[in-house]
Amino acid sequence: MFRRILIANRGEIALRVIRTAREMGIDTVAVYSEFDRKALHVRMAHRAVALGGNTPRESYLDMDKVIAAAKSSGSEAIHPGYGFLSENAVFAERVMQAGLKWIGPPPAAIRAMGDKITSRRHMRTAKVPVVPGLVDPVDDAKAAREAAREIGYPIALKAAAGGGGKGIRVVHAEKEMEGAFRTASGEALSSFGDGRLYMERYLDSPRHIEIQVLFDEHGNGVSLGERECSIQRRHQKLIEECPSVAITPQVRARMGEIAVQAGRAIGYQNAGTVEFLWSQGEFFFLEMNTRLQVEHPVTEMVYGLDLVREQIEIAAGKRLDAGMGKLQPRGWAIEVRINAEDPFNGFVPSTGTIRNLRAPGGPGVRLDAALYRGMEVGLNYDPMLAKLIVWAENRPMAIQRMIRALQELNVGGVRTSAPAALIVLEDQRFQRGEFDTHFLVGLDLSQPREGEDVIVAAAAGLFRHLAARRRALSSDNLARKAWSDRARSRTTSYPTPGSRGGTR
Amino acid sequence: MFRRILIANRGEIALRVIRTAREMGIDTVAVYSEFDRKALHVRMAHRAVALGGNTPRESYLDMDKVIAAAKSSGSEAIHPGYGFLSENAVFAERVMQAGLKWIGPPPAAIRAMGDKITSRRHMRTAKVPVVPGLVDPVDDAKAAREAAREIGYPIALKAAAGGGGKGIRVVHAEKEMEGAFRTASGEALSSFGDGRLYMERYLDSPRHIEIQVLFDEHGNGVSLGERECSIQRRHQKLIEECPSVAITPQVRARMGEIAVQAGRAIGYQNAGTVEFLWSQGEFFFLEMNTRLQVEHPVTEMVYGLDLVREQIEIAAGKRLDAGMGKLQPRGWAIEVRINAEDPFNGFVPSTGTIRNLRAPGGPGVRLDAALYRGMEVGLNYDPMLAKLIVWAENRPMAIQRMIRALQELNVGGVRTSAPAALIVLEDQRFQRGEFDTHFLVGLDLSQPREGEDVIVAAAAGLFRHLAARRRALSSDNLARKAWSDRARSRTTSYPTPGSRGGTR
Amino acid sequence: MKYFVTVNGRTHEVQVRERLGELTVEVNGKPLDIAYEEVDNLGQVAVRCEGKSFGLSIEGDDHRLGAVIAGHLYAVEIEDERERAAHAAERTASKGGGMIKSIMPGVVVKLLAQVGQAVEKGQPLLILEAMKMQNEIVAPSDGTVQAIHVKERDAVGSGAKLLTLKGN
Amino acid sequence: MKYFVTVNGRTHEVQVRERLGELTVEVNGKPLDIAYEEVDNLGQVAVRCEGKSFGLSIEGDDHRLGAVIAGHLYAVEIEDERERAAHAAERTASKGGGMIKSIMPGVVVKLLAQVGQAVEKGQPLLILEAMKMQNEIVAPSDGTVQAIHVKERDAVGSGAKLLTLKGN
Repeated sequence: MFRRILIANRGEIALRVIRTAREMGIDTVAVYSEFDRKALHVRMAHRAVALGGNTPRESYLDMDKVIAAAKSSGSEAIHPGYGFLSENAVFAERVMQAGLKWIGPPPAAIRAMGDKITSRRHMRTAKVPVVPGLVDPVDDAKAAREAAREIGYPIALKAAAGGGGKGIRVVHAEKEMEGAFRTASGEALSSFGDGRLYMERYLDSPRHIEIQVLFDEHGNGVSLGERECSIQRRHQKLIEECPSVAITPQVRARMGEIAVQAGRAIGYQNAGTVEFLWSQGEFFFLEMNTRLQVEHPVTEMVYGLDLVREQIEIAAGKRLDAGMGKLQPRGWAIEVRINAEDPFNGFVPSTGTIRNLRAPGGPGVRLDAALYRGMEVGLNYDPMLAKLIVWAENRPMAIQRMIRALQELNVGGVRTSAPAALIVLEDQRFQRGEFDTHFLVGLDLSQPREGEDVIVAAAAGLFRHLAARRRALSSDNLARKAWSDRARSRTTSYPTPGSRGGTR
Repeated sequence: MFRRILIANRGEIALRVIRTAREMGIDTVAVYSEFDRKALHVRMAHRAVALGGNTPRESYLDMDKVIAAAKSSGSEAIHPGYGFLSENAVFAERVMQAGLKWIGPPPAAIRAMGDKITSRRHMRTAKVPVVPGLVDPVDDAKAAREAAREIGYPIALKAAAGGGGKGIRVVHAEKEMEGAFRTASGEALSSFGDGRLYMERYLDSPRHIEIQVLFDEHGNGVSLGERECSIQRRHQKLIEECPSVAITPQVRARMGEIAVQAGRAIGYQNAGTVEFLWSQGEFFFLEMNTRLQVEHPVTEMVYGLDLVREQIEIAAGKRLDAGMGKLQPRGWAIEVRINAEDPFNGFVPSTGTIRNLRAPGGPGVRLDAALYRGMEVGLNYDPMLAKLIVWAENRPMAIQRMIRALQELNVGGVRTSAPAALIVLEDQRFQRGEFDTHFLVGLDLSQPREGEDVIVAAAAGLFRHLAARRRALSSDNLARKAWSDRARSRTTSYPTPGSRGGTR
Repeated sequence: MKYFVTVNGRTHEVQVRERLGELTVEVNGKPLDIAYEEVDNLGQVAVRCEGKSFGLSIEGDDHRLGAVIAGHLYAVEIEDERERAAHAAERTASKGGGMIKSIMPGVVVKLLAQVGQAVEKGQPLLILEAMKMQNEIVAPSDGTVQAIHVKERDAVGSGAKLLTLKGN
Repeated sequence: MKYFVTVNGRTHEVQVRERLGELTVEVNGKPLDIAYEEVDNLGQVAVRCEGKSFGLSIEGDDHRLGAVIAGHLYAVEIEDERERAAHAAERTASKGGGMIKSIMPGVVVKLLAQVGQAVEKGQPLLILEAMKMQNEIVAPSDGTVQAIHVKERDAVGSGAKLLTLKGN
């Protein structure tokens, strides 16, 4: 087993990997941008190497810096988390060339699945069902309009090199194509340096169902059930479940087989996720995420394993445990993503400083976060602050438990997606399992919460009144100044000059 | 099902019950002493009724006040938690006489097990093995000395009416009997109003193993595996596990049968715990706790159920689910109690205000606590602040996970038992499963932690230096005064006069 | 002191009186039996009212705040009597005209209109990128672009002025 | 400024120098390359030193504090040069005599000795009840009870004076 690994990521996923590595007795090395120098993933790692800079490009996306950090810290392997360099085949190759183990799939497998057009070709060859659409990407709106006439509306436009919902637009009619193509292509160009889009049929009442797979280096592969990820907006998931109400044991077995078949076709190793669109009993290959998935915890809770541990052990050459393929699901797990955004204002990003934190607890509640009081939430990084996950004996109990946990949670200082998740979970249609990928977009979030308006009004009045009263107590300017100076100085950092040259 | 229940308790167990009740759609009513008026169990309940007073006797132990609160709030049942009135048969009777449901066993069953001497008589009749010792309590040290000659040293002195480790002393030789009897009897008198003690043989290398049982009102009873609670000090448990390394499937089945037999013999209903002393393959009935046990979460995590939900459903007349007796254990769970005490100073109580809180998170970690920033930890109540529980696939992984979780935890403002638990978990003997109930007492906690002394020294110097620097910034007395006034006023409460008459 | 507190679009008159160090509260003219206790200096408040208990998390400033009860957010605006009068006057004065502000922090990726250009309701005026998502900012009504307050590549904060539109 | 910092019974000399707003640290005469950054005003500190990273939780006052690293508590005492000199003088002066202080807050349940009484090492002097547990406070050495500073039913804080014992 590795003695030391570097985690080439930040936020909750960096901490997630650090946690498992600590439990395995592996020394952990964090990397960090200037912005993240007090971050929890840095404090919880055994070692930390500064990458400098504040943007992703200056830090977590800089391959040279990350590999140099791994070498200088004596790391033996790199875990990329998700996002950033996790699905970058060039990076994976460079890691290996540097004599380090890559805790992820082979570069060829990343490439085979990295480009959506290539991946669809691979899947067609491997007899994996794919969604009707064009195999080749289109370059401009005019070509898109022509192709759309053959495939038929509604059409999904997707970045050829994309992922994570960026550069995706659904076009319902020809007149929308021009504008949709422009923004989608622009996003794709800005995010991936490739403005080409590919097109496919947009399925009716589709569910997003994905299968977790694991492959070792010795030819063994298993599937670990499905995740239901249909509660999403602009292809950004908000709520995920394991298992799915839509999937029978027979369909689960069939999807699992096909997912393993898909992985085998491209020589997959390590953990991966095969995403399907499920529509009226049929399912179609969508894409494969060649990395750990954000929503992996729901699988962990239902199947009773630690996927990050499996990843590390596979990378270290271990065979998959013989019992792995026989693991039985128990109960139901749900995850809610806590994003820094304002769901009542079109989910626009929310920024600020985390003033207060109250973590939910009690039975069946797991919180994966790297939050801390005093943390600044800016625009440089992904808006996901935390993942709240619950497990219970069955779906109705899991829903009620998640509602209870969300009621306990408090993230002060920014607006979050939590109230929107609460509204979904309380919705009767969601509770009955009647939803598809359009559910969240169709939800009316403008309906004001009723009931406690008078209490809130009175409390707000008292809050302001008492705040004013306290200000009156600091009777003159001098006192006020001393107060604010002091408050400011209380969290100032005093780096010593020597440290500049070192690991900062 | 009940529409509204009152929870006659405080702290983490009140919150524990509130959590499950909320998930069941039941309205929750908290009660609180003056000291607890801002407590988390009050804020998380739907309703709250003031009991007044600050000591347990003035509040949570006052039967009249608690029953009046239940009636005035329209509650249909009372959950007593553990401690306080939970094992008080008179209270259970009075609850029922008031037309309320008692979420606990019948008063007769509480009585049968409440007095240890009576309970041993019952168990002998029911053919449940008991520890060698006297059946009748002794009144003074002289009688104790005489009886001890027959039973043989070492001897355990226990309060006839006791529980929770109060009024218990182990006497190794005759000369210690006088002093031990005095303090044990004094504690028993002060805690339970009954200074009588009973005596039994103190077993060699004993393990404390207990069996969780559930009985419904319809004659069905099941056992849900064992808990290992040998890591204790003065009969106060520090670390608990489910299952136990000492127990084979055969012994588990046999202990489960005997525990159910013990419950049946006294007409038990609801959740209960039968405690055994296990010594060299033999096991003896110790006592039955006729309530929810502090360490119930480890059973919940391994067997995948919610014991508080079962309690409420049983009280509402529901039959035990047919699958309940067939639940299979999965993996391993460990609980650590986070007490406000200083383990490096003889575990003396520690008091203060909770200044900072960092809850551990990630896979397999559960925190049951009612902690909040600003909470005062005094001497009026139990020193247990929180319970940290982990689950993992097997015991070595669970131990490593608990170590990791304890490393993440921070409870600022008081000293806690957490570092002692960490030392136990890191101990090779504990990891090999070689321990008994004397393990913790025999542990040398004086050994200083090595390794990071220089870092700590430097950080402490910088901490003081920067604090002094900040003080210098508030340049004169006036400014200092305004600061402290303001800091003080920021958390002052402003009750409105009308509220005095109401629920406060 | 009287406050006008708007919760979910409805304005409540909250009268707070202080006498001998104790506070009484009236909402919309009716006395409210409320216990309000701040737990810490981070907005955690224990509130009890008519037998019910609430753990509120309040944050914001004198004029706008958010109160969270059991996970649900109530957005609140507060004015005192003086502010209410001033705001009313302001609203009367600024009738017509249209300032388009950014509803999120982001970067202006592309301007799609010029000063003097006539635009239709719904027409894209500029593209704002935030969190790597590109968002079209569209004209809220027909009109003419009177001024553009940003240029391409500008980073703008939430509430920043983007364009001024002159209604037809 | 020089501090004498005692960690686990060993005293380290920590020299903190401030120059142009930056701090340098020497421990026992050797420069230490340490980055020390306070995360919040509640004692959370990010420390990096020689490639290693630490999340410290520090709390206490100028003279005694606790630092927690990865769950393990380091108890620390700090003196500056002036305090160190003063304390050294004090220690020399107070040789002999024995003040027995309470090591925990609690209630005096019973006094088991009287002023003037000769007691043996290990003999119970009083019973202190804390958290409902009764604890015997015993004589640390043979001697005579010179003074009793509490009476039965007194609530005492941690560090409160209980009895003065005069050594033989």
